[in-house]
Formats: sequence, structure tokens, C-alpha cells
Amino acid sequence: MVITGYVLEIAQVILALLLAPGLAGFVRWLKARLQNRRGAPPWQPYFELRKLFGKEVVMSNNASWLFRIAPYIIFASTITVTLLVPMIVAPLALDGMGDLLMVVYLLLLGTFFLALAGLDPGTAFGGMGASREMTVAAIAEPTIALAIFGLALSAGSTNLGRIVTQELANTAVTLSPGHILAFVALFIVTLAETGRLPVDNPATHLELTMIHEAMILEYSGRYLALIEWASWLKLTIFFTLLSNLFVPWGIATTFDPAALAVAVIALIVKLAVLGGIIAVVETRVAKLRLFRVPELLGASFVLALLAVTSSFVLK
Amino acid sequence: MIFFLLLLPPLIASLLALLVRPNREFVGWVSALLSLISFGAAITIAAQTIAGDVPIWGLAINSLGLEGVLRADSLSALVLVCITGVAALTLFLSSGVGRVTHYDAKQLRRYQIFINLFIAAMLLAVSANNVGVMWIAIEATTIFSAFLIPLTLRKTSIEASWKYLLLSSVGIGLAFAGTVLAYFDFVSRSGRVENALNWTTLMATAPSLHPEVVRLAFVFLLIGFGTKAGIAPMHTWKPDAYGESPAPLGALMSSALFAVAIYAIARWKAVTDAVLGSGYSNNLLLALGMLSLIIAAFSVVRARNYKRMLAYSSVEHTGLICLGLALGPLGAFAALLHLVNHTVAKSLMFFLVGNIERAYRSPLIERVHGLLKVLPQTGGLFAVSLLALIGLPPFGLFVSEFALFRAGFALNQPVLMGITLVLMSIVFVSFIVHLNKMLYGTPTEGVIAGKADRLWNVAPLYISIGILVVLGLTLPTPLAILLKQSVEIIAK
Amino acid sequence: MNDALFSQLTTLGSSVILLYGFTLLWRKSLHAYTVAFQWQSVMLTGLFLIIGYFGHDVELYLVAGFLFILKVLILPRYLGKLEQRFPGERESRPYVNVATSLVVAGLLVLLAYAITRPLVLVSDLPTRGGLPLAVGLIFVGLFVIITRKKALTQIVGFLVMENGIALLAVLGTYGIPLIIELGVFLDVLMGFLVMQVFVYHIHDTFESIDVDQLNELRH
Amino acid sequence: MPALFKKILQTGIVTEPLGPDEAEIIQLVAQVDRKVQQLLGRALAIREVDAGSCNGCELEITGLTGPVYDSERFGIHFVASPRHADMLLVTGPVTRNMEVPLRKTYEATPDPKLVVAVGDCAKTCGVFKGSYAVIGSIDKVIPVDVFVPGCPPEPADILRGILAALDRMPTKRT
Amino acid sequence: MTIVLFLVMIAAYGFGAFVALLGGRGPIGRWLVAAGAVIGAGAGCAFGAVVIISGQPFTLSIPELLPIAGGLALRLDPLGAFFLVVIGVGAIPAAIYGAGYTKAYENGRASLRLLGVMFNLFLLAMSLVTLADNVLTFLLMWEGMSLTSYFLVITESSEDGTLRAGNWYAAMTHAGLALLLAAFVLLMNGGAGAFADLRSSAGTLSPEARNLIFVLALLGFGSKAGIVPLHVWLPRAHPAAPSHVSALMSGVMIKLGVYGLLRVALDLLGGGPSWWGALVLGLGVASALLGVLYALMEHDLKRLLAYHSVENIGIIFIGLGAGLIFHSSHLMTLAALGFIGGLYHTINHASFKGLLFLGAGSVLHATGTRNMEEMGGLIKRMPWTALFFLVGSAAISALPPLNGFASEWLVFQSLLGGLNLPAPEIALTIPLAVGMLALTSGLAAACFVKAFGISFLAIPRSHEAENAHESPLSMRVGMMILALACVALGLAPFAVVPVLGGVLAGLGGLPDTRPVFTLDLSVHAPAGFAQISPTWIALGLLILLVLVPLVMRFMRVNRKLRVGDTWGCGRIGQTPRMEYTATSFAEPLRRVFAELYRPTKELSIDFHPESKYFVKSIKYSSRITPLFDRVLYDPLLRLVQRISRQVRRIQAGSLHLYLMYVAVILILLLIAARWF
Repeated sequence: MVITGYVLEIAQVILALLLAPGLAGFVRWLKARLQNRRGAPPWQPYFELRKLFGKEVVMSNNASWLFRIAPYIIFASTITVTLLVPMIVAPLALDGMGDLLMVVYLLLLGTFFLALAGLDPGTAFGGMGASREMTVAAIAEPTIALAIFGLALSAGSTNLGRIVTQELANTAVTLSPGHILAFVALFIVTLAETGRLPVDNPATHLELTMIHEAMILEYSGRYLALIEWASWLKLTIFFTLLSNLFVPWGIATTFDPAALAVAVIALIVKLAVLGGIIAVVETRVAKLRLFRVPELLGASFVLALLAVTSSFVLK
Repeated sequence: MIFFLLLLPPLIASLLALLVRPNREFVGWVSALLSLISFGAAITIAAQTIAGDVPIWGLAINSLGLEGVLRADSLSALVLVCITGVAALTLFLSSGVGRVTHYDAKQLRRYQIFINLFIAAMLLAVSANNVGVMWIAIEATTIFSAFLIPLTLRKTSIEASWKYLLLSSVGIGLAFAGTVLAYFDFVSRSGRVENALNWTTLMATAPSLHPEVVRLAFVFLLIGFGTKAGIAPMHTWKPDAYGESPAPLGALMSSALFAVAIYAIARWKAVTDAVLGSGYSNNLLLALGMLSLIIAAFSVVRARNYKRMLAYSSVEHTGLICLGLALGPLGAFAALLHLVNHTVAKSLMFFLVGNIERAYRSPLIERVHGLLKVLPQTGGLFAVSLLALIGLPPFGLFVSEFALFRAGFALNQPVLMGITLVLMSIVFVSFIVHLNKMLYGTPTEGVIAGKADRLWNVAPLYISIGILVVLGLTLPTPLAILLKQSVEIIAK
Repeated sequence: MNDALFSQLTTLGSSVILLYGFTLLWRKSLHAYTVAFQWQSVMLTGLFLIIGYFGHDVELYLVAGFLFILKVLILPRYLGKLEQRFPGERESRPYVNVATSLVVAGLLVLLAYAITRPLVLVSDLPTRGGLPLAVGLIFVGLFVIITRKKALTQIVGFLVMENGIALLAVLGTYGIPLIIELGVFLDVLMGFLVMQVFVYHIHDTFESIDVDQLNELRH
Repeated sequence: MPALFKKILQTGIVTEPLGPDEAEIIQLVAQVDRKVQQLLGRALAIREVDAGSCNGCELEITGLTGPVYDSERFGIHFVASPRHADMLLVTGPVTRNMEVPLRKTYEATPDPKLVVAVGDCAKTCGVFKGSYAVIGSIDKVIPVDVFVPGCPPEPADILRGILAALDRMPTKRT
Repeated sequence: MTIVLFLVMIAAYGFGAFVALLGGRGPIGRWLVAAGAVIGAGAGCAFGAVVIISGQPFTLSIPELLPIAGGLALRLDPLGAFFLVVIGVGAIPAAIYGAGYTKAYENGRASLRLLGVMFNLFLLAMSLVTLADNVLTFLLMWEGMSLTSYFLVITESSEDGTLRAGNWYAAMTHAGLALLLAAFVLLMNGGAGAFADLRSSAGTLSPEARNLIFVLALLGFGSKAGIVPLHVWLPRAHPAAPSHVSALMSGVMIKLGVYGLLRVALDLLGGGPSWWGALVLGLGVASALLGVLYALMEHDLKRLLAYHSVENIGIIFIGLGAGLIFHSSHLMTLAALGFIGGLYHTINHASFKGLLFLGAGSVLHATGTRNMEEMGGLIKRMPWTALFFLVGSAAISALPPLNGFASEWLVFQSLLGGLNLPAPEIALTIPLAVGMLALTSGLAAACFVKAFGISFLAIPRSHEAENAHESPLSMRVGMMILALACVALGLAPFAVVPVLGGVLAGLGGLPDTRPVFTLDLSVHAPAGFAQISPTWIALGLLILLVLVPLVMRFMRVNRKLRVGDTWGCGRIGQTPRMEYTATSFAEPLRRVFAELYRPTKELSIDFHPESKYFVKSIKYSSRITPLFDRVLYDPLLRLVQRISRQVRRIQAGSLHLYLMYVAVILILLLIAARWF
């Protein structure tokens, strides 16, 4: 039983790694369709990864060892997060290894090194990207913390496994106003953290409007592959959090194969739905000016604060 | 007998200086050595009072009022030790004693005559039992010191002396009026008695005196002796006189003379309290003490002249001591301890300032830079003693200020103490700022260290620092007893 | 009868002494000040004698003698010397003009009356009526010192104040103990001498005995 | 918002389907696909370099990314950095000022990489020939795999050129 | 045993100070001075550890000294012992580092004698603060600590601005002492002031008095700790002081403010109403946020670090505030969690901030500048320093698995416990604190990306940075010790948390929480609320960091790597002027928080005389005056100056006026005496 748990952990990581490019590709495909284009197929990102792993790396002569280890740290920290996020089964065997705060800070670890790597070659764009990325990350942080608080308030824990099981046990919580507000707040943060419109345009070619892309302009080959993969993984993680923490239905609470199968399907469906929402949103909205982003995040903070307050009042 | 050992040495020294003309170096040495005898006598008196004796001496000549005219209880002993100690230090460090001097023989002669007379007058004031004699002696200190301020006749020194002289005379005149009023009260109650002005008699009669008269009398006395002590707003002579007087005189005036004036106030306060209870005098002292603190604190902020800055520091400490005296036995203890500490620290300060002024030929802060480089000994000592003066540990003033605040808060005066703390912080910061300007930076052009900065020449000052540290870390038992007994005398 | 006379005499004497104090306020020449002080001291001596006589205090005669020597003979003589040294000096522009000075002095005497009320009530001496006048004289002396510019005037003011204190002492207590009195005289003399020396210094350095020139030391 | 999506639904996909007249392309894609997948997958990242063009070619290249031609469906997309690129799409004659940048861009691109020169100018310098500001054709500065003729070439031509270049990939592998 | 360690500690510091007094120059002199400090700190550390482990307090009383208020009384209980350990943790590396760092002073730039004496005495005074067991002893040591550190701050007195920094430091620290004096004297209530007496009599004080004492103590200790708005000395004094001294002051000394607050509020007063905690919490939040916001705007590396000290003290205070709030509601386990979070952050901050200051010192040593805009590319020239600084940066940004995360997690958890509070008005402020704490840590990460990225990465921005060199071994060893401490403290919260629980047990009625926070490789919040294991996370990260390249190799990923020019859109040359600067890095946040910063801008354009369309030169400058300088200190200073100008008029030079004062006061007092 214990071993099954650990096997499932590893299986979940592999599943996440496999799903992540597909999710990104799906969003892109859907966006293309919404732009009345045919677009690349959803599995296009897999090809891109494969291509990038096959290419050489060209590194700036100004860059240092930090530039070379950063992709591994980013990738490793993101995978570590997937060890903690219940995707198909809750609680996970390693649930006690970390809680939501750990998740957030592990992701921040990745962002931290990505920003440093952006500064390392000494280009203006890298610095610009790093500066903006850290600004957005910092301002998004309070909302995340409050959303966590809100969840903890209703579930009585910040460990993800317990939040999920608690909610499954008490479904009334799911549709409470606090929960919904927290969901919206976290959704906005997801847009910011994963570099989606209206905060950042993942498809831009224009350096001056970039955030995430600007930092990785110097990366190539396998390093770029790792970073891209990690960022898709991050998207998947946020989607999983949004879906499994707020709408935990379908997730397995036992290691029963049938339940697990249902859970995988449920997960894919939920990710697809969220991907669809993102695609719709990205089609609908224009990119905000950088200095309007704090207003958006401020709004999400207020939503999260309301979420916590209403949860508290209703408790 | 012991009083002769106390009072005669300075008189002899003065006489010697008068007779030997032109002045020779040995006069200085003799008077310095004689001062040690006085110091020894003061210590002996202190020892006697600690043992419970109260040395007393008088002439039983009828109708002269000289019966038991000299008396030294613990309070006197305490102040006497302070005075003789500072006097010894002063005389050893005076110009013309083994040091280069910039005075001519005539000036040195005058200096030796009057400084010893000045010391003698102070000693007499403190050892007098008769408050009239005390008054006379204190008035005499004004006169003798006025001769000393303008050793070299400059415009500013004359100005300072005149102001000092007139303010002190007026003040002391008012104190005399107060004394007369007290005597008047005594007489109208108990008739004319020759030794009525004896402190012991006054204290014994006090409970039956008329409160309304004593109230008035104490105002005159407080203003009068307060002028001498430099309580605001009668402090105005201090910056001028301290700024213009030669270092040894500054040292004596700021520490010993100040102690004498405080002594007189404390004595009269005891009498007043015996009549009126302590509330009345306490309120007056608190009011004037606070005023002194306020004026001193804000005057220091923008000080430009380091000698005058020290004068304001004196005003500040006057204020503190006034507060202490007004804060019951605990406060009186703190005040007296502070008086001792201040005596040591302030006298020290003036010698250092003298060295600095001689080297830099300017009393202005803005002209003094790189003190630590130019005069390493003096500069270092100056920094240390300034820190001691603003109440930093491990120096005595820290402990006595702590005791003062303890007394204040214990008496439920948090607002007053709070204001005091704020004002003291202002003084502290200002002093640090001024000190930094002087200690560091590129040395001012054309400054010569001279011999004054040699280790040997400042060695006695290390003793002062040592005393301050000892007082900061511990309280020697004899001193503790002396203080306790003194407190019993002035605050019951 | 005797007491009443005594009382009237002392009050009258005190009043005259106070009036001599007022002289300082309306005259301008230094010489007039010296003279006023001299006469005031004469009156004071007389008062000492009266009180000595009525109060049966022999000591007071002695004190009166010293007083006469010091304040009527010695001090005016020195003052005279000083004013001859500086012939041009007049108290021409005091800080407070004559009229105001007189009004203020009057108010000060009134104040003295108010303040010394307890003294008068407490004392049962026939001389008590003069006590307010004595305190008033102290105030007036102080006022002169404050408002007059010449160093010499200030000295005279100071001496007048001293006279006021002596008056207070003699009226209130029939004189303080002799030895103290003598000490006081000595102090006054020495103090005067010092001041006199300084007046010369001031004149030598500032070429005038105007005290308001002494304003270099400030802050 | 509903209005927008209504319009999206009404418009439908505007990307032109690969009709029978593009059979050649279909074939090309099918041929190249197998060969190059090992190297570049079905993903080609292009960095466009304007070495001094009159912007005619750029207009056509932009057309390539638009909904009608929609090069993305082939897995071709344009990137912001040569570091990310597999192919440089160079236009115009090389001007004096663009010589070094062009070379640097080439150096910055990781191997394996391709160069497609678009337009007549790239080969012949066109009307700019002989200008003091022009160095010469693209291949004077960097090795070019395929030239796409035309002034300007149509998007389909460019696409064809890109695919032709891909065909050359295996030979460049060393 | 303990007495031996105590005496060794005193003797070693004394020895260090004595050697310094003899000169302390040359390699041997400097090493002997450092040896005194190292042995002293080591003994102190061991001393503290023994007390913590045994739980037996050490006591020593010398009634002959300070007889005026109960003699010199020393007692080391576990709480003091913990801080003694913190001192050791900061002091040992700083001293080792200092041995190399002070070589630069051999040329007479500063007095090595004064530095050595004060350094050892400073450590001694700090150590004795933790031992003080009565009021006067405490104040004596406290002021001794302030005084010695003041001299350390002005070590480089010939540098511009050092003395002004010293003035600020002296002013703030003295104001603090004044407040503490008031607080303690009120607490003494006329007694002798032994802490045991205060503890037992504190309950008898009136609530007003207790409140007053608490507020005074909070402000007094807060001024040392550097909470907003009393923090103004930190960004001034830290840059001025030699770097190993900054490390000590920031890493250790300001923590004694925390110690004092705990000692007074929790131990002596035994806790109080919940608004005490709320006040501490509020100040903590304000300090954390303002500290990091102003840090972001700094490009002086050491000033930046100093502002981060304000931030971290804020975080510690948030923990303490939460603890006090829970304590007042008798939620003792949660209270313990808050205090543990605060204490844990205390030792963590000591290690990473010490490390960062030492790193900044190395940079200063190598480049001669503290201005980040003149650095860059140092990672290649001083790789060790860069590595250590990176560790410190990651730790202070609370990135797992380093130590900053562990303690911030505890603080977060204690705040999340706020939902258990019975008082809704305070419970509702807690979410806000959570949000602000999160914002703080996010901004801190941003700030350290800037600090590390601009200083160490990319191309050198100045000739000095170009020619920078790695620091000598002693300095590297000093930094290494602290870097290892950061890692160890981050990996072993399961070991640290129970120890802290033991340290707090019994203070103000706190229970022994050792059984609550269990002892496997993870840390638990109370009642199974949450659980993390940084140890496992670190292991996971480590495995993945090895595994990912291995798998990549196995999958035959292209492993070629070519080094080429930086891609600069084809520009001819890449020069430092093209890099992002510290100022530009922080620009977005500066705009976001413009309301707070209120930058003043100055733009002067020099036009060509012929036409204004031709610009000869443009000069742009922008300055930020910190909020409290603007609204509090500048007006205050102006007020003092104004009063001072008025008061100085009293001494106008006119004798008549002076006499008038005498007459007026005489008459006033006579009237008062007669009728009032």
C-alpha cells in the first residue's frame, strides 16, 4: 500500500510531465480556432520539445554558471511541486512533505532563478523581463496567500491532500461565496503567474511588451526546452490547483484502479475546461499596459480578502 | 581644630603668593601641596561624620554670634570633599606649576592669591554653621572669582566679568534679603538670640516658624543662591563667565562653586520643609529645574562655542539636581550623588577644554577639527569625559541619573520625567554631533599640540576618569553612608 | 505714646529713604546719584540710631557708626572719584524713561505692600510699618540696575538695594547679629571695590561706561 | 463579449484548405516530414532578418502568419530571438549597416540551422544594386540554403522555399 | 561547567580587547583580536547551548557592583541562552572574516586599536545583555552595547557621511534608551529592580501602568530592533560601519531588541491584552512592507541590506505579535507557534543577513564601492563570494529549502491560526497581515534578484568591478560558515523547533510545546493543521537535479554547447551601458508604489541656442525621501531647531535683560508664594 502510494506519486509526475505540453498546445489550438485559424494541432508542443532537445546550445559569453544551472533548478523545482499537488489521488503519499505555501514558494524559487538567468547575459531585454516578472510575481503573492488562507479556513489545513479530502467530505463548502471569490482571485493570479493575457502575451514577438519571453531570449536548445517545459508544467499545476482545490469531484481517494481511471479522465476534462476558459479569455481581452497590471492584481487581492472575510463570517 | 587644617592652607597659600613678589614657580607648588592638606582634612571630617561625630567649632564670645560657628555634618563633609578634591586637582594643573604658561608673573601672582582665597571662601561657606556666615562666604566667592575671570584683559572677558559680578551680586543680595526675612521670622517668634542664625538653631525652631514668611523668604533664597548655582532663568552669567574664564577657574566655578550654591539651597530647603512640608519648595524647584533643563537643552542644539556649550551642560545638570532635590529622599540621594559625579566630570572637562583652546586658539567648535589627531591624549579624554557627562555608562552620571529617574517615577511624576528624558536626549544628540565635529576631520591648520598634551601633564585627569568609572560601577561604602546621612539632613 | 512716636519716626524715616531711592529714577547726572545715595545712607544711619535708641540696642549704635563710615564717607568718596574720572557721562537715555520709571516704581512699592502683608501681620514690632517700604526699596534698586545703562548707575542701584536690605533687617529684627553685619559691610566694601575696578576696565576698553555696549557675548 | 464570439462562430475557419492545386505542397510536406522530424520535429522556429529590404517581402511574410495562410498549422512559427530559431528568413540586399548584425544573427542561431533568402534582392540586390549602401547578396555574408525568387514572392512561394530548405537539412547535419 | 564557560567567554573577550589596546596591528595582532572574539563567542555559544539543553539557568550575583540598585545580577535562562547562541552564530564568522577584512585599515584609514577594543567589548556587552537579571545591570549592558557599537559605526570616521550616520545612530539609540529607562523604572515601581521581583509584582500594577510600560518598552526595544518608524538609523549606520560590524549589528544586535521585548512583554509583564499583540503585529507588518519597499529603491548594496533588516525585523515582529495575540486569548499552543516563528526567524536572519553583509563587504573590499550601478560580472571574478551571496539571497527571499522559508512558514502558520481567535475584530486583521507578509516576501525576492543580479551577473559596469578579485581565505571562511548555517537551519527545522519550544516553555505561562511539534523529519503546525518537511523537499530537489541531466543524457539529448556573443539584436558591441541597471530594475515597482515613494524628479534639458529641437544634453535625476524622514523626522528636526533659535534669544547678550529675568522670576515667585 505504501509502495503503491509512492508509485502513484511517480506516476503522477510522469502524467503531469506528459500532460503539460498537451495542455499548452490545446490552449493554443483553441485560440487559433477562435481566431478563425486552423492552427497547429494540440500536440505541437511535443514536437517543439523534441526539436529543442535535439539542438545545440549557444550561450552568451557574458553568462556564468548560473545561466547553466538555472534551467535545471527551474525544472526540478517545478517537478517537485507536482509531487505535492494532488492530481488524481488525494491525499498523496508525500502530502506531508509540503503544503500550499511550500508550493507557492517552490514556484517562486523557479521564478527567482529564471529572473537571475534573465539578468545573467547582461542584455537589456533580459533585465527588463526579470524586472517585470519579479514585479508581477511579487504583487501576485498576497492574493495567493489569501486564497490559501481562505482555503485553509474552510478546510482546516494548508496541506493540499487534506483540503481536497475535507471538501469532498463537505460539498456545501464548494459553492460558498467565499470559495467562489477565492477561485476567481486565484484564477486572475494564475493568468499573471503563468504569463497569460492580459498580463503577458505568450505569443508575442515584440520584445518591449514581453515579460516571460524576454527573460529567456538568450536560451536555446535543451535549456530552452527545460524552461518551456517547466512553464507548461506550471500552467498545468495552476490549473490542477484551480480544479482540484475548488472542484475536487472525480479525484480518487483510494488507490482503486477504477477510481484512478475516473480521476485521470476527470482531471483531463477539468484541465480542458480551464484551458477553454483561458483560451476564451485570451481571445477576448487585450494585453494590459504593464502599469495597469497591479490594478488587476489589486482587484484580485480584494476579491481574495473578501473571500476570506466571508468565509470567516460564515464560519 | 580640624577646621584649621581645612581652612588655613588656602589662606596661607594666598598669603604666600601675596608676599612673594615677583611670583615664583614654587608658590604654585606650595599651594598645590597645601591643598592636599585641606583635602586630607575634608576626608577626615567625612570619616568623622561617617562615624557619627559632627565636628563643631566656635568662639563663645558673647553677642558676636560666633558660638558653634563652624560645623560640618555629613552634607558639609560631602561638599567639602568635593571642593577640596577639585581644588587640589586645579592647583596641581594650574598654570605655572611645572607647565608652560602664557601668563606673566604678575598675572600668576594675582591668580595664586585669589584662587586660594576663592577656595577658602568656598570651604568656609560649607563649613559654616551660621547661615549668615555662609552667605558672607558665598558673596566673597563672587568677589574673588570676579578678580580671576579677566586674568588677561580682553573685551569679552571684561564683559563676562561685569555681567557675572553684577548678576551674582544682585542675586546674592536677594539671598541676603531672604536670610534676613528668615531671621525676622525667627526673631518675631523666639526673640533675639545671638546664635539664631545657626543652622542647628534654625532647624530646631523651624516647626514653630510662620509659614507665610518662610514662603517669601524661600523665594528670595532660591532666587539668590539659585543665581549662584545657575538655575534658569538666573543662569545667564554662566555661558559668559565659563566661556571667558581660564580653565582652572572654570573648573572650580562649574564644579565646586556650583556645589556650594546647591548646598546652600539644600540647607534652606530643609528649613523651609520643616516649616511648610516639602510640597512648596518641591514645586518651586521642579518648576525652575524644568525651566533650566528646557533652556539648556535647546541652547546646546545650536551651540557654536564649546566652552559655552559646557556652561549650558552645567545648566542642564543644575536642572537635574533641582529635580532630584524636589523628589523626596530617593531624589535627594540621586541629586547628591549626581552632584558628586558632576563635580568630578565637569572639572575634568574644563581642563581638557583649556588644553584644546590653547592649542586651537579658538573656542569655536567650527574651528576645531581633527582633535584626536592633534591632541590624542586630550582629545581622547575629552571624548570620554563628554560621554560621561551626558550620562553614558560605565560612568557615575549614568547611575545617578538612573537613580533620579527611579525617584521621579516612584513619586508618580511620569510626565515630568518623560519631558526630562526627551530634553536629555536632545542634549545627548547635540553633544554627540558637536563632539564628532571636533574629534574628527582634517586637523585645523597651524595647530600645535604643545606640551599640554603630554601624558604626564594630563595624568591627574585619568584619576578623575577613574573615579567616574568607579562611581559608575559601584558605590563605595563610605560614600554611600555619607550620602545617606546627608539625605537624612535635607529630606526627611 | 513712645511706641507710637517710634513707629511714626521709623515709618517716616523709611519713607524718606525710599524717596531717595526714587531720586535715582528722575535725575540724570551721575553726581546726583552719588548725593542721593549719600543722603539715603545718612537717613539710614539715623534710622539705625533711632531704632537703637527706642529698641535699647547698643549694638545698633556701633552698626550705625560702621554704616556711616562705609556708606556716607567711603563709598560716596569713591563714587565721586569715579564720576570725576568720567565727566561726560550722563544717564541720558535709560531703557525706561523717567515718567514710566516713576510709575513702575510706584507699582513696585504697591506690590511690595501686597507681598509683605504677612510680614506686617506676623511682627509685633513698632517698626513693622516700614517693612513694605524696605522691600519696595529693594525692588526700586533692582529696577534701577535693570533699566539704567551706565555701569556707575548700576553700582549705585546695587548699593541702594543693599540699603533696602539693611533697612529690612533693622526694621524687622532691630539688626542682624553684629558679626554678620560686619561681614556684610566687608563684603559690600570689597564688592564695591571690585566693581569700581571693573568700571575703570570697562572705560579703558570700551571708552565709555555704557553697559549696553557689553553685548558681544551672546547665545 | 457574446457579439465577439458570435462573429467568431459565424466567420468560421478562414485558413485556405490545402486544395488540389497545392498538391505539390502536400507532397512536399509529406516527404520532408519524415526526414526532418528527427531533427526539428514538426516544429520550425523562424527568425526573420531584414537585411535591408524595401519591406515588400516583409508584407508577404506577414501574410504567411495571418489566418489565411496560417503557417502555424505546419508547426512553423516566428520567434523573437535567433537563439530560439532553426531558420533565418532573410530579406533584401545586405546593406552596409546590416552586414555585421546579419552575421551576428547567424552566429547566434544554434545548430542545426537553415537560411532562406527571400526575394530577388536577396540574390541580385534588385534595384538597389550598385548602391553605395549595399554590400551585396545575402550569400556574400552568410551561407544560404535556399533562395526564394520573386519581387515580392507570394506567401506560398515563401512557404515552398522554407520547405525546400528543410529538405536540405540532413546534409547539413555535420 | 557553565561558570567555566562564562569565565572563558569573559576572559576571551577581555583578551581580545586587551590585545587590541596594545595595538592589534599586523597579521598576528589582527588574528589575536579575532581569536579573542572567536573563542569568546564560541564559549558563549557553548554556554548558551548547555543552558538550553540542561534547562538549568545559570546565576551569578555581584552585590558590590552597582549597589545602588540591587547589585550586578546575572542569570542565563533558556531564552537568554538562545540569544547568546544567536550572538555566537553571528560573531564567530564575523570575527574570522574581520581578521582579513580589517587588513585594509592597516594603512591608517581607521584606528585598528579602537576597532579591536570596541569589537570585543561590543560582543561582551551584547552577551551580558542576555545575562542581565536586574534593571540596572540590563540598562548598563544595553547602553554599553549601544556605545561600543556607536564607536564601531564611526570606525571609518574620515569617510563622507560616516559621522552623520553615527549621529543618527546615537540619537535613535539614545532615544530608545530613554524610553527603556522610563519603562523599566515604571516597572520597578520604586523597588530594587531584580527581574524576579518585577515578574512577581507586575501583576499588581494598574492596567494603565502596564500598558504604558509595554508601549514604552515596545518603542524602546523597537528603536534598537529597527521597526518602522524608528528604523531610520539602520540604512544610515549599516553602510557606514565596517562590513563585519554591519553583519553583527544587523544580524545580532538588533535581535536583542526582540529579546528585550520578549523579556519585558512576555516574561516580566506576563502578557497583556490582545491589542498589545495587534500593535506589535501592526508595527511588524508596517516594518516588513516599508522595509522591503525602500530596499527596492536602493542601489547602495549595504543600505539595501539595512532596509532588509527592517523588513525581517518586521517579520519577526509579526510572529511575536501573533504570539501575543494568541497568548492574550489563552491559545497557548498557537501563541508558542508565533513566538517560535519569530525566534526561528531571528536566528535565521542572523545567519543570512550576516552572510549577506559579509558578502557585501567582500564586494566592497574588491571593488571599493557600495554602489550596485558600478558593479556587475562579479560572479566570474569572485565566484565564492557570489555563491555565498546567492545562498544568502535565496535564504532571505524565503525560498525553500533554505532557512528563511522554514521560519516564514511558521509565521504564516501562526497567522493562519488566527481563525481560532474569539475576538473577530482582531481576527479580521489577520488576513491583511497574511497578505502583506506574502507581498513582503514576494518583494524581497524581487529585491534580491536585483541585488544579486545587478551586482554579480552580466558585464562589469566599472573599471573597479572589471578588476575585482576574490577575497582572502579568512573572509571566505567567515561567509562559508554562515552559508552552511543557512542551509543547516533550513534543512533541520524539525530539530530547531522543539529546541525553541523548550526555550519558550514557562515564559508567561507558555506550555512546553515539545510534545506538540513532533520530531520526525517534518514540522507540524498545531492540531495537524499543516505539515512540511523542507528536508524531504531538499532531498527531492537534489535527486531531481541529478536525475534530470542523467535522464537527458540517457535520452541522448544534444549536449553540444557553443559560447558566442550575447544576442543584442545584432548590435556591434555589448557594453555595460546597455544593461539593465538597479534603478531601471526597480522602476516598475517604483511606479506601482509611487504614492508611497513620491519621487521628486528633476529634468534639465540643455537646448541648442539655435533651436529647441536640438538638445545638447539632458540631465534627469530623481530622488526618494523616505516617508518617515518626510513626515516625522524632518519636521521634528526643524521644530527642535526652531525652538532652539527662540531659546537662544534668551542669551541675547544684554545684562539688563538678564537682570530683568531675575527680577521677573523673583516677582512671579513672590506672587506665587503669597497667593498660590
